[in-house]
Amino acid sequence: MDAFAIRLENFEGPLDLLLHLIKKNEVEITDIPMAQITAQYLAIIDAMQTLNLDVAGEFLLMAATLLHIKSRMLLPKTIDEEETEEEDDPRAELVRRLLEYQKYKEAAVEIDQRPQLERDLFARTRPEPELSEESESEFVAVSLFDLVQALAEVLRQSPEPVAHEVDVERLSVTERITQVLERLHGQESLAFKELFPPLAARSEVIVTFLAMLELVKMRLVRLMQNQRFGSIWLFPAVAAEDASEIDSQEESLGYC
Amino acid sequence: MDTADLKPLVEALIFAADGPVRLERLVEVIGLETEPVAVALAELERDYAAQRRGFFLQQVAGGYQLRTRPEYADDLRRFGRGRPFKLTRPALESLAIIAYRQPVTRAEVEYLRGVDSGSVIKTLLEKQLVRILGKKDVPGKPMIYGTTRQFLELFGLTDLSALPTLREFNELLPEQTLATEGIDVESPLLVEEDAVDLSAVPGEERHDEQS
Amino acid sequence: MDTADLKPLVEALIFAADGPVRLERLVEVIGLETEPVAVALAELERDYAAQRRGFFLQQVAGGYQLRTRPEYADDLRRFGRGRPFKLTRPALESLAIIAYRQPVTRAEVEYLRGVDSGSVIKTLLEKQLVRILGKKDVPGKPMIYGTTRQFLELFGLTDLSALPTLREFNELLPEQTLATEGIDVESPLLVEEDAVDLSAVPGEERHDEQS
Repeated sequence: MDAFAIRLENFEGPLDLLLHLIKKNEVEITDIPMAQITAQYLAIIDAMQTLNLDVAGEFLLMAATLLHIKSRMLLPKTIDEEETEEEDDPRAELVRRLLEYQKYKEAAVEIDQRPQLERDLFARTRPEPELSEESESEFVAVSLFDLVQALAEVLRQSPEPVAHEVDVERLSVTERITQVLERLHGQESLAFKELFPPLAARSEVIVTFLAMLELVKMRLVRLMQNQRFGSIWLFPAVAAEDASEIDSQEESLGYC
Repeated sequence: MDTADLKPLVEALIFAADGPVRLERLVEVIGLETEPVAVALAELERDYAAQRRGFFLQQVAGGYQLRTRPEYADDLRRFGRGRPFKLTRPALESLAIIAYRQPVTRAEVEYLRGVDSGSVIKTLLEKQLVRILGKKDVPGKPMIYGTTRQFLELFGLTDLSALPTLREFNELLPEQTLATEGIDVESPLLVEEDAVDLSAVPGEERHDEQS
Repeated sequence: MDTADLKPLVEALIFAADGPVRLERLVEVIGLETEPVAVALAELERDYAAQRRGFFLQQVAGGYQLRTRPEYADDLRRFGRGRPFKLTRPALESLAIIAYRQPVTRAEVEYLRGVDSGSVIKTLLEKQLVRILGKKDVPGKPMIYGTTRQFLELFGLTDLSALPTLREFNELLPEQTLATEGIDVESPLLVEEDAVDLSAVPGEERHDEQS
């Protein structure tokens, strides 16, 4: 057969390819001629490998399975085994899997043929102003996947944990607070990025960050972020006398 | 308030909503008994089916939503609407397996398809057609997946029992192709001509009972 | 195409549009002369005025738009208020951190997010998705936070161990590797037992789910 007429990427996987071969050979799925089908299957895989095309592991695994079934069918049967031929047919599991796979392949086609929203049917996209008045537009729906993804994104962007460095850097945090305040003096705002040179050492970023947190805690600085992942901006916050209230705050930032 | 007064109010609420609206929600907002609201809704649905209009009232995901008729899909696409989900064959197959067999693990999907399905499941999660239902109480505690409300909305299904019946085969079927190009204008509208059985307004999705 | 055919098509286009639709745009999409489209539009407008419906065809900003009738404004506002519970992106991020790293202080949340999170945590407390577990036994005695039973219900989790681990999440995403440094990817919970002063939570059990 012409192996080149078949392209592996046209098949979902080995089960799909096998279904195709069984159809093409017009044989019964419940009585697959293993030698014939296995030979054709292997010829296709070989052809692909000769062409240096990547053959996914699943296709190779199925090749091994087919060879195994074929060899088991060559073994002589005892009389007992013939009586229970149905269950002992080495092909039984493969046939079951093929029929099961075909069932869902068919169901996928049927589902796809249903009138689909935004393909065949259209609903309104613009909510009524009467409705949106009540809720902020930034609201998003949440799923468990969203939750994990949110965490993953935070972690991807966040610096490494520094729990053990805090004490070591205590002094320089205090120094850095003074420096930040000096930089901020007389300015309307300051980008967090501007607080250190490009390629600043990791410890320097951390110290600056801690200084910033301290300043927030002391209410000397407010932090704003443009958008979700926009850059962070520092704003000189309230009058100095407000800072005296800090001790009465029940919450602490935990960096003292 | 009689049915003639209720119908336009129900219609306004469904029109303004940003998704399918359940009967219970309509009853709650309108502040009347279920019965008159259900009657108004059923009449509205009948009106839409009988009149020649650009859109119709579809029962979907346990609620009601106005949607354009499928015969106008081409015009609407020309109009610039239409951001169809590009579902590939692997995605559709995995989605079908998850829809019919939920709650299902990734390993089960992969066994049935015979191929690694991690990235396909991730795509389905991102498109919010599939969600994590929790973990299976077996060694290794694998995650289990099920379909979402968005899945029902996308394919215009009232609930999971409205999925096409899975056929059991003992033989091979002729080759089928996916209807991803163009639309099937022949396909009937999903409007049920008979009066709606409102007592059957579906509850939650099937997996809730299974968990 | 006669007016009877054009009317539902024009209606479908206006229905699905993002904003008011001009006559010229309709003509362009439908691909006919201006005259028949204008006639269909005028008839549609007359129909809406004559029929008792929840919405009507309004001429605004040089175009046509379907709008709900003003007399239903109160009902619509009531409808909008009771919409399903949703979380903002910052709230979701903070909730994720608290869920996975509990017991956690506000400073830790802010450190990871890189932004002030006080008001977000307050919102989560108000929505009862997060609760105060006690105070951390370190200088300053900062409050420590954890998730609530309502959190589990919102995400359909039986207990905290049903949270997907980052490793499981990563396995679905072969093309990306996440910054999991310092995070125990095996376990969804990062409970530092010794760091928590449990005696500071009188009468309150910590999550039974954690044991």
